[in-house]
Amino acid sequence: MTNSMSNVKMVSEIIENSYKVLKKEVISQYQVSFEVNKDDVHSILTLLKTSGWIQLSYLSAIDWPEENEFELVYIVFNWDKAVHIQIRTRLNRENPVMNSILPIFPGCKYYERETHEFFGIKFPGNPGHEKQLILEEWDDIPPLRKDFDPRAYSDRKFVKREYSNDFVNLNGEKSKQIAREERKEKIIKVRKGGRK
Amino acid sequence: MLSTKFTKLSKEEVDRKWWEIGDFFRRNSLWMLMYCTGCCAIELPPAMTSAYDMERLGMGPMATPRQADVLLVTGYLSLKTLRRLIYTYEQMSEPKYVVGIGSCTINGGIYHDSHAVINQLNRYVPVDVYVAGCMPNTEAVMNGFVDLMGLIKTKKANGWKDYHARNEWYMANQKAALGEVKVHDEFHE
Amino acid sequence: MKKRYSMFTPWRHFKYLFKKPLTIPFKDIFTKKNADYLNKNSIIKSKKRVEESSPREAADNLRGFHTNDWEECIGCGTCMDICPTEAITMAERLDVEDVSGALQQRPIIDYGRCCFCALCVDTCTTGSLKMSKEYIYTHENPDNFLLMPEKLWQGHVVKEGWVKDENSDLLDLERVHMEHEDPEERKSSFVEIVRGYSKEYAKQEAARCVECGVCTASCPVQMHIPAYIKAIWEDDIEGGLRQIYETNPLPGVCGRVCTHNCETSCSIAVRGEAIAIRWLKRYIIDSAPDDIYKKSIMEPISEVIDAKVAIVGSGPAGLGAAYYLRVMGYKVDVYEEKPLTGGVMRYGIPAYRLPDSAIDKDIDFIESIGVKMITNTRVGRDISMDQLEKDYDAVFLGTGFFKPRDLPIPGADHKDVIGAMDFLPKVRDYERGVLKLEDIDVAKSIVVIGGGDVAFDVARSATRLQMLKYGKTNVKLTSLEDQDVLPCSEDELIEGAEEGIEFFCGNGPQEILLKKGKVTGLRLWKCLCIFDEEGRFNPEFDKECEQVIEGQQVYIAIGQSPDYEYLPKSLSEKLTFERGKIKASNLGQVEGLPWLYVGGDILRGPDLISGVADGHRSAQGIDDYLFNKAKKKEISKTLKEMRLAAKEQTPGLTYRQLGKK
Amino acid sequence: MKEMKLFLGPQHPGMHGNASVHMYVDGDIIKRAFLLPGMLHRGFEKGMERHSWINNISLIPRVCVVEPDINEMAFAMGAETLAGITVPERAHYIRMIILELARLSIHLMSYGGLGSPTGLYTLMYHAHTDRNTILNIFEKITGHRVYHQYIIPGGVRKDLPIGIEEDIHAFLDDLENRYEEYRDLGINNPTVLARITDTIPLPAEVVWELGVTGIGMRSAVNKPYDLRKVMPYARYDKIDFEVPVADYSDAKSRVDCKLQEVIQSISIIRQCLKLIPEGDVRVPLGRGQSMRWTIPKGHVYSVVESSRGEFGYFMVSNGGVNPYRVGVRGASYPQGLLGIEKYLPGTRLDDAALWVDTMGVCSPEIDR
Repeated sequence: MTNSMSNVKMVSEIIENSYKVLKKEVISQYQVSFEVNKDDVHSILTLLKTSGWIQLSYLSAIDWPEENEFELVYIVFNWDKAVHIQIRTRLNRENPVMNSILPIFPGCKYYERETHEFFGIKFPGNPGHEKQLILEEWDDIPPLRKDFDPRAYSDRKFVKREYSNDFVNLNGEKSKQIAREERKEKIIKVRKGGRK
Repeated sequence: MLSTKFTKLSKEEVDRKWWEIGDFFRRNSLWMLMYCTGCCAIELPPAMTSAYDMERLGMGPMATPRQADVLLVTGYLSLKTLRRLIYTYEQMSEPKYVVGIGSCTINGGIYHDSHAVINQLNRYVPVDVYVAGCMPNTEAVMNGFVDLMGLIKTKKANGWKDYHARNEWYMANQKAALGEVKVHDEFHE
Repeated sequence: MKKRYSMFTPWRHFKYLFKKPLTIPFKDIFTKKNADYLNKNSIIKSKKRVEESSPREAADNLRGFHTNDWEECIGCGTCMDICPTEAITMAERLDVEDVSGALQQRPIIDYGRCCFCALCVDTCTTGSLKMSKEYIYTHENPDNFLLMPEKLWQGHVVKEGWVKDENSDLLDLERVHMEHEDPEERKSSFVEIVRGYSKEYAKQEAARCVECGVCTASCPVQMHIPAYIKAIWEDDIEGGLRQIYETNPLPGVCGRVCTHNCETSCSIAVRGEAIAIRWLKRYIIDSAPDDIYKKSIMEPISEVIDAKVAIVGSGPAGLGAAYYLRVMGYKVDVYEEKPLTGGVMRYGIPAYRLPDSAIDKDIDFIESIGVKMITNTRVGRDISMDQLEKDYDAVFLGTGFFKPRDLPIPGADHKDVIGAMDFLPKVRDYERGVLKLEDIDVAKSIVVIGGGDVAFDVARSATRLQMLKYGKTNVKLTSLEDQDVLPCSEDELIEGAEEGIEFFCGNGPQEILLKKGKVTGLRLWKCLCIFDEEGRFNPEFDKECEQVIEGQQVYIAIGQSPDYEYLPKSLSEKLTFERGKIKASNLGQVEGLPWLYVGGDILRGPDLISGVADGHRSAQGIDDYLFNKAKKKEISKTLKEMRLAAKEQTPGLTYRQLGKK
Repeated sequence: MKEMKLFLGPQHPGMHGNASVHMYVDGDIIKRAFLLPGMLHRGFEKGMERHSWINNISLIPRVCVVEPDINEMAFAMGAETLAGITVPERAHYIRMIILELARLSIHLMSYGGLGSPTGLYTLMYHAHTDRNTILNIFEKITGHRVYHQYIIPGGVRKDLPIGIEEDIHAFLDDLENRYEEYRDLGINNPTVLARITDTIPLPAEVVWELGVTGIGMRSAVNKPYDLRKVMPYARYDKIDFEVPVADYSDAKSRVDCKLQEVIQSISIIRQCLKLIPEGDVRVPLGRGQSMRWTIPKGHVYSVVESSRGEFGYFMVSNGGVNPYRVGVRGASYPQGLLGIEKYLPGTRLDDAALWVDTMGVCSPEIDR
């Protein structure tokens, strides 16, 4: 495995020669990532599969709401050359659709289904991917999107316990803790110019 | 005179006696349901097998809810499990007891702000004993079992009666969390 | 040879029938209570079972239930912050003694949340929170899982389980290195010694803060220290600056020469080095460009409440009062005797600690919001007190202690016996180029009497002057206190020693030796104790233990005294003096003279930042007094909010001022 | 013939963990089968985004209950790669000891678990009792029996306690002595053999299609495809060990590989205890208190070899205090979901539990 760095180089050459790579990162001697155009993903993955990266290790997405994009990640692995390759691409967040890679990696079936469930990305070409897998009777936006707040959801649906034991001892005086908290809140406002 | 007094009291008194006898046998031969609802279940195999050997307490695992006495809720309950747990609980024959193991059953534990995990178990099914810990060691679980036996003896393990008495409250809570308690799991195939 | 297996092979396992069982006996599993139950309810009854029963003792670093030593706990709440499950909350306990460096709150733990990760233990600032070896707790009532950890677990002494060690500690106990000028180099100039943090270092240092807020209460002006440190960490200089100016109008000065009580009470300092709060504050000011001040802090104070306030003395107290009065909308005039504003900052502290640029930055801003500075005007000489009373609606006195205190020993009236407050202004003037080196009379060997910061200022300034003049130094410092209890700050002692000052601490000066009209030395007696039984200053000396130190000049820095000559007699008759200080209310209002406010050294002392606090308090007092009297009261919403904020931020008294620990 | 729907789990003695296999059977032959995951879904990936890097160390072990250490290891390795932390040498060895002990424990557990579908409880009793000893060793080292929270970015939280080597050696000796006995009880036992030979085979050519890794793959493709060998992490490159393989993957050969791995793990732990150097066990995470620990921007996928195959953490940092996204590739994801759907049909109903057991389907890591 001493030539693992040259494996990374080899992969880079394979991909960079034929496709436009938006961003390349060599993460470690066993891992390299490429950010590519959405349209190239399928042919890159096909190319990689024919070059020995036959195992789809992981498929998922990242939500970047500020850029209004989803980032799809495909991670493939070659057991003989020992390099994990991340292929990443960006999708529009408004209408996220990505053709399924089912014909290339049949193992993606459930990954894509889960990604649809948690991010709402559609994968045409993967039959039944729109069915729920992990969640049951989900009634909110896909939970791994950044704008979903699990705490608010939890507060709404599951009641927190209110203990009746009281350990507070004010000794007949006015609470200092509350005063401190109030002061803290005010000063945090000041920082953002909130008083103006 | 004596006999009339005896017959006069008999209805409740005899009932009570029978329950006491029943409780004696029940608490010395508790069958726990093998349902690993959460991660604390991993401390049950040592309790069941040679290391801690809970058969010394007269306890043993039971495969079907209809013959089991004790339902162990081992840790967190996701909504999906809660649906099935309620099914299971309602299938169990009475009297039935619930032991809540781990922090999660008390106040949500580490998953208190998760979108998928309930916080307080006793809003959905009545719980008789809680065991603290995340996860509790096997010893703590065993002690919890003996606590339960003690509670049965002192007639404090009345969760199942409470489930009847306040059934509507429990139902309402279940509904609030789950929407619908009925399991439809064909959806995913 | 292939072994033959049959379905009876497993029967070999019957051999385990005759081996020692691995099963753990009941007595190692059950608690006494449960063993008792089993004993009473099973067919086999044995007394031994109950007596011997105790659950298996857990491993040495088991993460069991928490214990918390209340003696050590300071209620900082770091455990609450780190808890991944929000299981820990702080319960207020006002029955705990209120001391500096601690908050009156203690953690309570929800065992319906706790995940036994021990992060709280590893991050505990004091090490009071520990985990025990107890791991069994069952109850039928879920309400009973909220517990307050104390030294005992459920009323029993228990063994320690997981405690933090140097590997698991999650705090950073070491201060980020600060660049100092080299002692040899700095000796020969008045260049500022502490170079200040770079952005990267400041962020690293700021990252050490745990946001407990223990420091806030011990700061005389109660600055929002955690807040502005967090702003530094998040690289938000502008936000940090705003937060600082809420409570302190002299941050550039305080960032350099404050007595930093905050660092003394810092919760990290319990086990490690305190956060460099003072230097971080300085970092904000140093790195804030001028336009940020204008853009973000300066509120438009165009309107003026129809009332005028005169401030006498432009020291920390005066400027503090001036700033907050101005923010509240008053017209403020500051009278200063000397040509430059700043008082003790400008004339009492040498430039290697506090350069003029820093003072200018702070005072310029105060001036820019509309405070009028009238320099070269001594009240009582150029303008009378009566005139002030007539012209203004209220007067604030912040004239400080500027007269050197005399030392009543033989020879003290010699011209080569010099008071600190006579010497230090000259040094500052030299630095500014007003005086030349030749104008200052510094001898080749010098003795400084005193152990406070001022004594060190004198000694170290003299060192520099000697170095410039003669190329070598000879400065001796003597004080009543022993070296380890000197009232000066620790840095001074270390840096002074680095610069070659010789110490003769623990001795009382008895006589200044003269020969042919020239000072030759100082006779010292060993000091046995400084205060008498009643706590009054009354030193005792050991005459047997005498020594003489040589020196051509003696500088006396044993404290300063006030100068009340400017007060007309009619006024001073109405004032009550107590050990040189004027008696006044908490907000500085003089009894019987509602228009007169005092602050700073002449009210409380003892340091610069307390002066600022006095100024702020007096500003509120003056506002309380004047606002209702003022004719024009319709003010805009902005000003209303600013007034409210300035009043809300009025600091309370510190622990020391309240006489607490 | 009419199809009948049967459930294996969630409440079933033969099911490990809280998951359900839906089977449509014709007689006792499975026609269609699906796994119903999600019963253990806790929203981990969301939860991790909401906690700081340091707080995450108390969440991650809970992703997989039976083998928490691989989670900690993968997470720590990922964070270290992103932050550029070099772990002290001693910590590497301690980590390997922990990981291998965990591997032993889960192999024992799953070998014992063979008892329930095949009806041989003695095996289960023995295996679980031995596993209990490992848990006690864990308690001594890490402070907790199951959720260790011990391997953290930068090293491990505490040094090994004094005298733990003897405990480990004593346990390993005992296990080694009884190894043959274990084999006799299970895999050499004609009753068990009859149950597991040739049941639910996994053809070599479909391994890639599924994406199965670990013993399932190695026993099919006959190559030492083990991440510890292929891309050695920690200090596995300094350890001499073999990867058991087979060329025909049925229940028996998978169990056989598992048992051989037990021997290898014992040898790895022994070597680690021999090679372990003195020194620090943890480097600080950088300046500042740990709640303000930030990691530079980046994407990393860090993998470790779990007992069930490649266990990966995909971690994204945006330079903040919290991870921006953490994705978990559960090792049993392929065999649990697609594997059950594709390779249970055609087998007998009673073999379904064997797939779950021998392939290692761990529901918590599928659901997260």
